[in-house]
Amino acid sequence: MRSIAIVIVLFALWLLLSGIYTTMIVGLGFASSLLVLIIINRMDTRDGDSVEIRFSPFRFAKYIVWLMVEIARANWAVTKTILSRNMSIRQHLFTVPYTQKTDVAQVMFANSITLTPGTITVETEDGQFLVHAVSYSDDDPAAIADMDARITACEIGGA
Amino acid sequence: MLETFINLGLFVMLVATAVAITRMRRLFGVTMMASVFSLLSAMLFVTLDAVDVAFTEAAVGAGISTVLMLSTLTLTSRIEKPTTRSPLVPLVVTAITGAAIIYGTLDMPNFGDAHSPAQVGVAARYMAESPTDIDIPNVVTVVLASYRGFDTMGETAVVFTAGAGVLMLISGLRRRRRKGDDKKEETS
Amino acid sequence: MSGLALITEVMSWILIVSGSIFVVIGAVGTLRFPDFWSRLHAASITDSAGMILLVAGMCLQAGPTLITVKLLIIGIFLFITGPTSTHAVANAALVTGLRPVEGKGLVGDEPTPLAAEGESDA
Amino acid sequence: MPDIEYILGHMNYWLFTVLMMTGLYIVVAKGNLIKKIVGLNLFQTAVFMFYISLGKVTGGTAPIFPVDMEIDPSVAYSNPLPHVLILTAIVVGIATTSLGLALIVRIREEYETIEEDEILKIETDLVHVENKILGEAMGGRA
Amino acid sequence: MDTNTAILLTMVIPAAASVGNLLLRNHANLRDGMTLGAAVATFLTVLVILSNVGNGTTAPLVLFEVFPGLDIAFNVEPLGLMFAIIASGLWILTHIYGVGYMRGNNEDNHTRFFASFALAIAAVMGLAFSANMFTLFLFYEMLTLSTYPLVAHKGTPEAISGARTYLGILMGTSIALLLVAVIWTYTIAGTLDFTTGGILRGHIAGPMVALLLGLYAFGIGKAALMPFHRWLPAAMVAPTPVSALLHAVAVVKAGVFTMLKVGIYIFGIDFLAETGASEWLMWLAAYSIIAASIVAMTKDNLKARLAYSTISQLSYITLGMALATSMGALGGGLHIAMHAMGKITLFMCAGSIYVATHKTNISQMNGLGRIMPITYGAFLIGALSIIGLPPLGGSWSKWLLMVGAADAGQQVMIAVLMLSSLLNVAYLLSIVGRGFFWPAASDAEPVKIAESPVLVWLPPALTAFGCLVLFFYATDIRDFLMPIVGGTP
Amino acid sequence: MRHHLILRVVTKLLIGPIILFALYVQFHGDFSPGGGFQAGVIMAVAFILYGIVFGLEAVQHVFPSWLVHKLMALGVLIFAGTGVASLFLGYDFLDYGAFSPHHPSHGQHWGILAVEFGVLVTVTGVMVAIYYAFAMRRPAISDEEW
Amino acid sequence: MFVIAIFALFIAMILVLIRLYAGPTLYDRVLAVNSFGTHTVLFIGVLGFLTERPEFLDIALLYALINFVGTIAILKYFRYRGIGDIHQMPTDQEIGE
Amino acid sequence: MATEHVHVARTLMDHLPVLVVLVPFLAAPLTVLLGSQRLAWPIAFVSSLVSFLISIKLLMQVIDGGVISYHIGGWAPPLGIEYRIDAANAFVLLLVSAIGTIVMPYTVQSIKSEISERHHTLFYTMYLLCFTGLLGVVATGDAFNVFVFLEISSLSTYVLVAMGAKADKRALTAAYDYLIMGTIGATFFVIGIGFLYAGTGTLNMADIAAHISTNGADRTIETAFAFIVVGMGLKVAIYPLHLWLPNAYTYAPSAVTSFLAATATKVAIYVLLRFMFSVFQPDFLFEINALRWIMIPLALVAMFAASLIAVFQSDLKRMLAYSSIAQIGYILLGIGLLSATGLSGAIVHLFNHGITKAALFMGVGALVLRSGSSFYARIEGMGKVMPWTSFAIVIAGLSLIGVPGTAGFISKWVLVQAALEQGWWPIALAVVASSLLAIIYVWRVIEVLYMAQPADPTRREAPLSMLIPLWIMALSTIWFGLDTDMTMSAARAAADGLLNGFSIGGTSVGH
Ligand code: NA
Ligand code: NA
Repeated sequence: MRSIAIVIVLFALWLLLSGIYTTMIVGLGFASSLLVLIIINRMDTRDGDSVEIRFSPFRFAKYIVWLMVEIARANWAVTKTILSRNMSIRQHLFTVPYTQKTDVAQVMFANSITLTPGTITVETEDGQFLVHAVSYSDDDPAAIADMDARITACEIGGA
Repeated sequence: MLETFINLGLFVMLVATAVAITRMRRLFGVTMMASVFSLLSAMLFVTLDAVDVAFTEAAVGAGISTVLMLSTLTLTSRIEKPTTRSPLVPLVVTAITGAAIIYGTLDMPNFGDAHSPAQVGVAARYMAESPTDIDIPNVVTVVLASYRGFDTMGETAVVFTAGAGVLMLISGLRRRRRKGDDKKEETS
Repeated sequence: MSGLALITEVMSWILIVSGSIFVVIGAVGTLRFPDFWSRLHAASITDSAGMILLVAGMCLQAGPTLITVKLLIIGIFLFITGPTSTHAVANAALVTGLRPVEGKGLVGDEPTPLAAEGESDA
Repeated sequence: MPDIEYILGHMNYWLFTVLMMTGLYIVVAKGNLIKKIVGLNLFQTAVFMFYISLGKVTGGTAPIFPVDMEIDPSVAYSNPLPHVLILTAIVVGIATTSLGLALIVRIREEYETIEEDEILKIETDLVHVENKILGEAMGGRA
Repeated sequence: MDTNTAILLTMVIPAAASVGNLLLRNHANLRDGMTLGAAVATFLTVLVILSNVGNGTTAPLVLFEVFPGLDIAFNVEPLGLMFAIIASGLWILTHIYGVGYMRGNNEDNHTRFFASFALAIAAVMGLAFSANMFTLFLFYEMLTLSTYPLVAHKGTPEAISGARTYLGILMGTSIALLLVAVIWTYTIAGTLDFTTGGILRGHIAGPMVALLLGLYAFGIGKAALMPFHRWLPAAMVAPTPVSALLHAVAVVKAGVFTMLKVGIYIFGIDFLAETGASEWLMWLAAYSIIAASIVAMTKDNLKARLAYSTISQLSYITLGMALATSMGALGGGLHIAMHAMGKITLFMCAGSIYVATHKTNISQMNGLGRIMPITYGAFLIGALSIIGLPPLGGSWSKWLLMVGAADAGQQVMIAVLMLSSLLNVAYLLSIVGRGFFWPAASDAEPVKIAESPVLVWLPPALTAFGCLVLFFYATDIRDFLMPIVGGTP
Repeated sequence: MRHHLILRVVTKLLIGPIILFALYVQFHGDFSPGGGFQAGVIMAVAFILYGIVFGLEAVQHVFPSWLVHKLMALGVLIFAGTGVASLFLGYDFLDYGAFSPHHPSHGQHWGILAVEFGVLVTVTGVMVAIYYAFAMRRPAISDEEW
Repeated sequence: MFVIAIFALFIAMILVLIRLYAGPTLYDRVLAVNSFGTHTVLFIGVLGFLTERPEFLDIALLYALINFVGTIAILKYFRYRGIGDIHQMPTDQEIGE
Repeated sequence: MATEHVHVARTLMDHLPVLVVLVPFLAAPLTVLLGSQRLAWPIAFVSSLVSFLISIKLLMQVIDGGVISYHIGGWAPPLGIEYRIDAANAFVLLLVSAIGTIVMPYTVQSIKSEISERHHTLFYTMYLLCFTGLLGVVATGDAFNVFVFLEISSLSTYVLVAMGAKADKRALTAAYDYLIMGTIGATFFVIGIGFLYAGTGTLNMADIAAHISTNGADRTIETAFAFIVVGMGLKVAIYPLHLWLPNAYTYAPSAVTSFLAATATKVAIYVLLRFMFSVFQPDFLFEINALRWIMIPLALVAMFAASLIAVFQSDLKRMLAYSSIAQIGYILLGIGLLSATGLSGAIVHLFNHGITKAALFMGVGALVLRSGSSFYARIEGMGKVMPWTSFAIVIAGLSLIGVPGTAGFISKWVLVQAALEQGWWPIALAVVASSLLAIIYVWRVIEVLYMAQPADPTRREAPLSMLIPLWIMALSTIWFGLDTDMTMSAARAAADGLLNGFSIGGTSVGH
């Protein structure tokens, strides 16, 4: 089941990249997808961390839109800092707990933190991330917790 | 005009990078600079219509080279020690070589000239004949794999030589493990 | 030019120009900010705003073609790898002992040392 | 007095020459083995640029025809041949680099340094030792 | 046996003997016996060639064509045949003497010694029958190389150093000068074949002829023309049979033989006479004759004295060529034979004295003649032949040389030859005189005959007898040699 | 062990597409930039990435050394073998027209496909082999120097 | 409009280059290179449009990929001082030197 | 062109020009693919032997001035890459393949002591690659293809040289220096080709030559000439670009040195000749001047300086390395004389010195096998314990001096003759004078081998697998000193072919 899904995704990716739809190229594309599947499966059996993507597509899309807005706001904030004559920097390292179940969701959370300028996930530990902020304000933990909740909400079977 | 501007801009950065490489003694920085040099040259290749070359330069210069350089740094040393040797001889050598090259360019047609010997020579035939001979859009691929396929075969052998050479220098040829002796890898 | 085309054109202009501006700002920040940790954040501006806006602008230019698809693939790829790289760098710095100076202390105190190579690596 | 068009038309070549020579200078002048390899790469890359610029046609585009092979005769294409040659040269370059680096690794293991000056000193000492031992063995006839 | 086969055999037999020596290295008697057999066989083969002469000319024996018109080729001509007879004949005696000497002196490395010796003979045979200068040059160098191990035989520092000088001068002159001369000749004449009357006429003129001759004269280091004579005394470190070989049989004779060949067949006597290119060489030879004789007088070491004597005598032959007259050339040719017989006698006697008494210096040899009468008797005869007194062979060659000098109008040369004879008397007969008439160093022991082993004293006795015999056959030899200057026998 | 969570997940997510991209580059060499060499490098880069993140042992399990070494050689043989095949068909060496005598340009297509595949195999093998060779050595930098 | 983007990218590249040269820490350099890589990707994308050959986006994609892997390699270099896995490295005897 | 492809089926004999390169080319990866140490040698030997036999056949086909043009990929030049065999390169092909084949049996025992066992399979791979590269450089008629195959051989050479590190770590730095110098040389060569291409628009050598002779040489062509000469000069080890050579030859494993010394620099010289005389033509003033006023003085300096250095060495292998630099001087001198005789002298010396040096280095390898070192102090008196090896060294040493009856004599003869033909007396004298230095350095070796007592009298003679190749080489130095029919006629044909550029023998023998 999972394998079929992977092949479909890969083959779709091929078709999107390719732009050439002769029998031979499409056939090669399918063969390539199968080859990639074999390699991925070999890797999975070896390292045991197979990636499970369990998102609700609708909530995920909603989250992405929200994230874009957040990114825009954060960018603006850092831009102001950069352009200000007297850069108001207040660096701080702090931990942020996460509530996602799957690895992928956790990574999505961690990368979302990093993507929004001003905060960076520096280290991943059990149950929490270490985050660095450049212009730390006391509201930040709350904002990040909000983000955490939104991502967790995307997960199927999540909170 | 824009092309000239882009070329010039890239060139300024290339020179800056090269000079920085000359001056830097932290080999890690040198590696990073070399990687940037490669990125810049790839951009230049794109502006010069050599997309295949840019593609390769990206994969090789910025990718494999960087990984190899880093590997080497971990296995050797990170800092270049200052040298006491005089830069005079190298300067003379490079000056003469450079002058020779510039001398050679004096009779060359202007950059971009569509009627220079290089354009009207065999290359024009590739452009004219490959659609009927071979019928593949990417003329670079055509020349590479068919007209001058033998060069490419040699190139493959060069790659193979490098691989086998590196194995010989710092590793060894490995055979398939037999059943039972999983632990100890047999070398040959 | 149809109305839609005009809107598309204007939109892509806006996106590309603003993306360009963010790219420059990110670079300025990378140069101006006083220490490594703060520069990391400046660099993310390019990765996020600059990249997204430019790609989006180009997508509008390309219209509904495979080029747009390819641009989107690039965009998604950068969207995933950009923060991952940033994290990787930050993590490496932290692990090998380059700690951020906490609090406000850094502001304006030390001008960015554009000093010669090799002074204070690591 | 050469005209400005000539100068502009040749500027590219001269600039690449400057780059080449920077690379060559590093190879010849620097004593660090890794840096020499980097210099070699710079030198070669600049040569590649020079080659590629030989194939550029003003107003031309990359020598890839449309996928449908409907070739528009009014479109100028740049010369594909230098590209092909340089692709090969790049591959040769990385092959050389990888061998060079592998050699450096072994040199570092044997000499505990990758500085040419220090290596030279070690080797000179070795020669002295050899001459001392073997010279005595030859009983003055060496 | 046809002549060409025989020529080949004269080279193959000694070469095979050389290899045979290596194979039989653990069976001394068998080895030496085999070599003796080879020496006899070689001699007989040469005699076969001699008997074939006059049976109509055969085509030269061509082994390889190395360059266009340039072969490794052999043929028979009187001078070469005479040289081959001398060399192969004396090889028999030298070998017998060598076996006795080496065993008597307990020398090491017999096998290497005899193998090299045989190889040297092979080289001499090739040299003697060379049909062109190219082939001759090949064997000339082969001779140098094959005699090097003989000179260095003892392996002592002096031996190695002497051998270095030997090789350095012989090979150095031949490569630096002779080779250039040969190639020059080939470049201008297009051939190197030995041709009666020479091959250079019309290809070269003026001072260049003298220059080319100079390259040859000095390039032929084996002729020991001053100032390239140093190798000869240096080679005295070798065992005496070697000295005999070097000074009488092989090396020096190869040198002067080459000199004559060049003068006669490359330049041509008439061409030399016309151009006067050899006049300077004549003067140089004269100087060499006198100077070497004077040096010889100062030498106390017997072999060194004989060596300088050889240098002097060799210049007789060079002089004969340089006179550029038929008689001179014939005299030179004849002197090869005469001096060979005389000088080998002297050297073998010197070796005999060394084997018996281990004495090398003349000043230690007082009274020895009374102890070793046969050796000293032979020495006396050899010395007289060298001096040129009848009824010994040496008198004929000196006579012919003087006639040649007269023909050339060079009266001074006659005087030189006569002066040289006087000097010979002084430095050779004084040895005999010391041996017979001076009191022995220690008179304590009673005088009793104590000759060296028979294998050592017999050969010089035979060669001394040969000197006598040659006196009576000299005219025949001269007639035999006549064709070299275009005459008929 | 949460170290490198992000790297592990992102790598896992991307490795498939990266390899697919390599194959895309391989098979679109006729139409767009790239070809066997570039595809081989990308393929190797995918394995190098996997090796960096999951460790050398893991990647060598997926792609064992002996196989890598055989591939290095195999690719060259595929390339040259294509030429040998044309030679045995009575054509000049590497004349791909041999593969479709009545329609030489089709033969060219097949020939180019084959030789590019050879390049891919060798380049992948060599690049991975070089990576393994370097990665397996013990670092020589002392702590002081670091 | 693409010209503006090109200009902007150039300026950004130069600035980043200065940071790369100046350092001062290794991580600043990594950051700069990474940033430069992103600029390159964007530059090539834009250039494709500018020269009306946007199919060269493959190159940009490759750059993005290489840039990512390069950065990860650097991380590995810093953390483990080796591109392999230090815990599993064979000793020299095992290699058989 | 185009679609109506008129095709005449080829037979195997038509493919000889490419097969001579292809057979070892296929064998190299095959050794790795099979990964069997037992099979590596047979594969390597058989393939090089086949190559050797093919090159004999090729030489016979072209010796009369015929030229075989082989169109790789079926593309007629200048579109495709052409293999173009004439007397000059058939002769060099023969040299390379002969040496490669004869050294092969020698390697078996030699590398046992000098290279660690786990590298033996790869050793043959590298050897074959080097062999292939050299043959490819020689066979091709395409300027850029020269570079590609040159790099195959160069890269494998660097590795092979470095393999000497088991005995002496200096092999590594020698290999590194060689790599740097070699790569600079190759890059210069590439620059030269670039200028040629810029000036002519083609890469096929014959086509370039035609273009130059029609349109004359401008500054672009002159610069191309300069860069190609300097670039190849580095590979040739022209004085003063020779600095990499002594260490590389000294510290490389003996089998490698035997092969390289006899082939690698010779192939580079061939390329130099090919470009100087066929591609550029010496009737251009710049080339004449370059040859006369730069090359001849450098050749003379090499002949004397390097010989003099050789005299003072105390390591046999290093001495021979310096002697190689001097001998390269002879070859360059022959080239610089710019006459048919001079050129044929250069070519025949290229061959004769090749076999001579192969024999000498093989002899050294045998000594090293038993005594562990090639220092004079370590090989004293080996003439007694290893008589066969030592005597072969003596024979080859005599050829190095140029004693008549050896191959070395023939080449010196022709060189002196060439100088005298033009009335260049000092040059003729210089050739013989530097031979005198050769006497000194060769004789030192002979004294070391024979004039001392062996340190260890129980040492054994080298194994037959080494002695036989060694003696084949040693005897061939004598054979080619006597029977010069093959070498001289080939050299003359090659010289004529080179001097006449690509104009003669345009008709192809092959098809
Ligand atoms: Na961020
Ligand atoms: Na392609």
